[in-house]
Amino acid sequence: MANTDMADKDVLTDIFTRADLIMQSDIKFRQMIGAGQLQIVYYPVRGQEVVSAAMMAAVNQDDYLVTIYRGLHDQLAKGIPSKDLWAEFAGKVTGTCKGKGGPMHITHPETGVMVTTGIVGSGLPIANGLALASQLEKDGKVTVCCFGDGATNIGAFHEALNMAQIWKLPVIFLCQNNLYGEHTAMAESTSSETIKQRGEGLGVRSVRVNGNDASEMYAAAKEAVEFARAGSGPTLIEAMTFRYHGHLLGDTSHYIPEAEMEQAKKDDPMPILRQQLLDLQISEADIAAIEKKNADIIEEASQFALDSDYPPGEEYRIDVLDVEIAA
Amino acid sequence: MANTDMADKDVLTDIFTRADLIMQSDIKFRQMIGAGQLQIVYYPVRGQEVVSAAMMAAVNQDDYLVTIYRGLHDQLAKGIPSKDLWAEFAGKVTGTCKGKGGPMHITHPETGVMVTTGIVGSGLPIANGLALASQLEKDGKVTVCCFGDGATNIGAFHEALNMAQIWKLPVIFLCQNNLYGEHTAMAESTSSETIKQRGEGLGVRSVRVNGNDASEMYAAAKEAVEFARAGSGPTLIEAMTFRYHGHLLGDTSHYIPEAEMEQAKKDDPMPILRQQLLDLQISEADIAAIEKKNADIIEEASQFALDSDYPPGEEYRIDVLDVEIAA
Amino acid sequence: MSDDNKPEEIMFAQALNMAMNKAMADDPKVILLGEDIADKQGGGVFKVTAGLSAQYGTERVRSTPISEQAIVGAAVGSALVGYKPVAEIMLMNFITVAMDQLVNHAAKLRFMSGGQTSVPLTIRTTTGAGTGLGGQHSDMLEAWLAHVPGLKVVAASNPADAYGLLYSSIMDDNPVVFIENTPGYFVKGPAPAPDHTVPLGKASVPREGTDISLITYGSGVSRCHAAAEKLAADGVSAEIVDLRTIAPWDEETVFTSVAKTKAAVVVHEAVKSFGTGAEISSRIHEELFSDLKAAVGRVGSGYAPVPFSPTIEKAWMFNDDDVVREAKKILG
Amino acid sequence: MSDDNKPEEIMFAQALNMAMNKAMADDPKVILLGEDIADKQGGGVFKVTAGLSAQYGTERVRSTPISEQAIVGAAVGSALVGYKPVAEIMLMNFITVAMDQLVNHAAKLRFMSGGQTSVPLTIRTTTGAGTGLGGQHSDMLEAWLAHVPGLKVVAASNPADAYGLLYSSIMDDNPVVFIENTPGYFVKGPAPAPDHTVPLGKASVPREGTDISLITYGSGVSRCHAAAEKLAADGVSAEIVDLRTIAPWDEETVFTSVAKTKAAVVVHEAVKSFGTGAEISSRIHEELFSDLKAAVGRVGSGYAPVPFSPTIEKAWMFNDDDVVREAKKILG
Ligand SMILES: Cc1ncc(C[n+]2csc(CCOP(=O)(O)OP(=O)(O)O)c2C)c(N)n1
Ligand SMILES: Cc1ncc(C[n+]2csc(CCOP(=O)(O)OP(=O)(O)O)c2C)c(N)n1
Ligand SMILES: [Mg+2]
Ligand SMILES: [Mg+2]
Repeated sequence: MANTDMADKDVLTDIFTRADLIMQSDIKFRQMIGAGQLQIVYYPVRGQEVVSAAMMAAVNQDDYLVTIYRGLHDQLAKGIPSKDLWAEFAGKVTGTCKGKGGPMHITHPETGVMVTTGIVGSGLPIANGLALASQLEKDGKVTVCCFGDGATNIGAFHEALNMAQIWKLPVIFLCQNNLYGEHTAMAESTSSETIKQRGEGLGVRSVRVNGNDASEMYAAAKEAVEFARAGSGPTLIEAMTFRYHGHLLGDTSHYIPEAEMEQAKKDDPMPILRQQLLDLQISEADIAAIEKKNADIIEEASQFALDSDYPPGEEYRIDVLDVEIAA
Repeated sequence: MANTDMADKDVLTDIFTRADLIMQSDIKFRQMIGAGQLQIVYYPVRGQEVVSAAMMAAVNQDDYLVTIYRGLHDQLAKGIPSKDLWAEFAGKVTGTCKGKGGPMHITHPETGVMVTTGIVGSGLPIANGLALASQLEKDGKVTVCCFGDGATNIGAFHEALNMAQIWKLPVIFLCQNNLYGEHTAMAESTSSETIKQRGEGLGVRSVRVNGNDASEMYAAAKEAVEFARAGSGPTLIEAMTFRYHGHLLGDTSHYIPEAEMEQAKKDDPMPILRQQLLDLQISEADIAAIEKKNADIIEEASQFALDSDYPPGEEYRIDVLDVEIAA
Repeated sequence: MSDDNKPEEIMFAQALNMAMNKAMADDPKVILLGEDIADKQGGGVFKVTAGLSAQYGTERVRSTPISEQAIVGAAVGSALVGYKPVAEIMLMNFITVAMDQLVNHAAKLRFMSGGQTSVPLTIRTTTGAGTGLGGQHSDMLEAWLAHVPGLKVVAASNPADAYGLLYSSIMDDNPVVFIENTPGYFVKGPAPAPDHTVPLGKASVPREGTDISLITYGSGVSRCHAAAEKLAADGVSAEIVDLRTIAPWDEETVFTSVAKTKAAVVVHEAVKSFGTGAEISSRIHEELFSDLKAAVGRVGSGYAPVPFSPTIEKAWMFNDDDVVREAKKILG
Repeated sequence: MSDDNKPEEIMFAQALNMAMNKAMADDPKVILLGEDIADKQGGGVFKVTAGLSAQYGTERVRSTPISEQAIVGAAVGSALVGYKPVAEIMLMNFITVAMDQLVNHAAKLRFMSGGQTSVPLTIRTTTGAGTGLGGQHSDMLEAWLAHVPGLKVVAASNPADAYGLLYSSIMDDNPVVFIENTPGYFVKGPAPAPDHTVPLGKASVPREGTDISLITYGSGVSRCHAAAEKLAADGVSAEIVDLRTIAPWDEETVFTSVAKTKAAVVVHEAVKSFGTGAEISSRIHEELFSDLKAAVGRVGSGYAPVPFSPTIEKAWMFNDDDVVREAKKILG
């Protein structure tokens, strides 16, 4: 993995602020679901906060994002207001998508979140299309496309990397390698040692980083963004990370060897990043203030989600086509 | 490319015999179509004879083959009797598939030809299934799967190589790289320098050879077959070759630079192989006898195809399911 | 059945597991392929294949990569040479990435080879709205498959049928897509005897009636039972025909029922327009036009992707009241 | 039209080319994607896009790798942010590898985003039997697409309509699949005026009649004209309704025609069972049951993959005599 210098204070603080919002949101979602306050299928993101916080800190709000069902961290890091996002997760009419999409299908163009998909691998070809538009438009935007290690076994991954490379599209393929696809270990489903190797096989600029290290992840992200904006083409970033709470809430992670889980928990990126801030002479009080502010945001957002109404049933006839469907 | 010793006399004679049958058949097909004796869409194979002749000389008749619309060379090299094959190309009831499949869909289980497909890339996942059966059956068979360079841009290629590798299936992916997919040059559609590189990116044993050199191609084939039979898994062979008569008959090859075509014609594998036989002290008379025998086979086969009947129309209700469909 | 008087009950998921178990015991050529289906990976995300890899080994029960084309392709290839693969496509929406293997190959190779080869595979897949999974995990796509010559399409409405039909699907010499209902996995019903069989292509009549025929399958059957109860309360006697095999379907049983009741509603969860109900309705009109009291009715879900929010999902989705309303409309 | 009295005639392929040319001239957001579509690669295998890359550049007219998922994905993504991509899927059977992009994404993103985004792409694809391409290059799969809420499906029956409909499809704010007919590319018809438009969702009545309505689209229209001539010779006056847009289709025009003729046959090249004809037939019964002289008839192709050999292909395929036979059966 790359040997990177520590990112500067402001950048790390920015990354921490995003990552902490993600971590606290994840905890709160699991609490509320556990308590029966929300009835949704939830894909926990605890453990992957730093990957997306650092990635999104390296792009602008109007850059595009395509992500997946396990997308809460990416969506928050990209800047979707918590209230809108929580309401959508809860299926409320005040949500980003009026309750029609739900957690697996978040869209929020104001913050560049263009697609969230539940079909493994299918976001990559769409990300190319967004990047193609930017290339034609010469608007200087990049598209970030998030997906997992398991997704690199599906055909769409291959087709998309090839097309992005021959057309030199400004797209960043961010593989968040948490070593498992559902209950299957990467080694049991994946023929190559690394995902990076697959990108190289396709002639795509490819890097492998410790995604749980904020500085290393941020440096890789920054470099990929500059490469893309310069018109040099796509980058595949294989960001090594881990998920601590299973594929979806309720999954006991029975398929993860105990020693592996233990080690992964020792490597938890959140306390490490927090300590890095302290080491950079950011005061405990300043950090606590960030955490408090995030907690308040989440408190307000979750309450908003609970208080909001469900959409009226007839809403299903709207937004199917550009005209309302007759009853 | 590999530096291989010349294959021995018998092997080269075998390869030449198959390759010459292919070359003469291709010429005859183009003649008869040009003369209006046959009305079919035809994908010429002139130029790619040696690749498949050498490959099929390295396997047994009961090994499996999956090939594509441009498959005449593979099918003949694998041993389908010319009469059956010609009759199927002509859509006659005496053909391998009773006229139901046609040239793009040749099946002939007696010679191991299990699938011919017209959908680019789709043969690879099926080849895995045949190889999986052999692995379970422990029957020692290998499956050869032929496809083009263009096919390596489609998702099925990627999925199949990954699965074959993790399961160590006895399958040989033979990419006949003729540098063009329809009218598109490989360099304009393919992100990697070589196809071999893609196999390596997927952790698959991969080699790149001059497919037009009988000895080099045969050595690579033999090695891949032994590797597969030993249970060591798949091999991707990138066999460099060329097609002289366009994607399909009528294509003028306008998209191929003249110099490239000229050089390719100078490298025509057939006169080179013939000269190699002479160099090995095989007499002109012996070679001529092979050629004459092949010509006779083709004469008989093409006449048989012309003389045979079309199937009765009602035949469409048979072989859809295992029972006849009611009228 | 157990010894006491109350018949033993089992869940759908269990019935499917038993059918695969029996097929694997009966025929060594039966193999299973799919994502996370082996026990190390949990025996399937809905545990339908639990215990089978322990019993038959991971050579025959294979967890696969996330590669639906490769999964179906492996099934097609092994089926061509005598295996009877059962491939699980975790959710029906994911067949969209494997349609080429299914439609251009599994369904056609027998025909295109002139009958030299056959493709006796089974695709098991689950779907259905009501689970809050939203637009990409709930679609009913059986109409696509029914339109493909060479494919059989099957859906069971109770555990005993599921057992019999899945076993028959696996043993059938044609490619079969067996559609399961996600919210129905934990629904119970009488346990089948181990030798219980249900042939493909034969509908059942789980409720007899004289005034109107409700023709349905899969998740529609419970809705039709509920509707029939409500209709009975209003003095209408409804007969239910459970197709069980959607393609090719049992015209004889349907026509016999409608010839008797002279009225029919076709009911399914899939989007109504261009759904399978259209074909069944058309065929009834074509055969029994002058006997009918009124045009055959249809009930299906609305013209929209499956909505996430429970209020919209409910408004969009077919239900028993829709069946009652349609039946009453027809009976005037 | 040219100056002399005989209207100028153009081929289908030309009309399509003109429509794309006009769309590209009118709107810089129109881009083309597809295998071999640029002039360097020959302007498309059927030359439908010939000259367009020369005129508009290879940035806007892009030859792609053989990667249908990536092609449709690129169209989806660019459409989400204001482009109007026209993606060519060379032959309709190849949409089987891109169904996920089309069905789970193009058709659903407007809805799932709550209307925040839209996907104004057009997929052009060609198909049709009679070219001797066999089982994997000739399927008519419009029934699948019509069953998907959010997708529009269009097929033209003459060059002028093709021009107007393709232009409307490109400019439409919804995803549209525009189905072309391979053997029909070189069929001629009157040239449209440059400003000729044909709205989506409106059927036409190219032949009026009083005894029976023949409802069809695409390659069915010429068959119905031939059948109508034969029927006229026998004293039967047939009206032809050309749907032009298959989904959502023009119920009003169809119902008006059938309310007048009181008899109908729905005709299409696709396999009859579970085809689009079933939906149209059902809807006619539902709306006009008591007016009908007899059940609505249907004509389609046989239950089999498209056969290679010309004798079997002919026996399998729908034709004008099937239409005549079905019409006469209905009229008794
Ligand atoms: C085409 C397709 N196949 C299967 C699934 C079911 N599925 C959902 S998530 C998942 C695992 C994906 O693993 P990975 O890509 O590593 O992402 P992670 O969940 O670990 O973030 C699977 C198999 C799906 N959604 N889409
Ligand atoms: C999925 C799919 N897309 C497109 C086509 C149309 N097509 C047929 S052959 C071909 C070119 C294939 O090139 P290559 O793989 O290099 O094989 P070659 O023809 O050169 O032998 C294309 C694009 C197809 N048959 N299937
Ligand atoms: Mg993962
Ligand atoms: Mg090629």
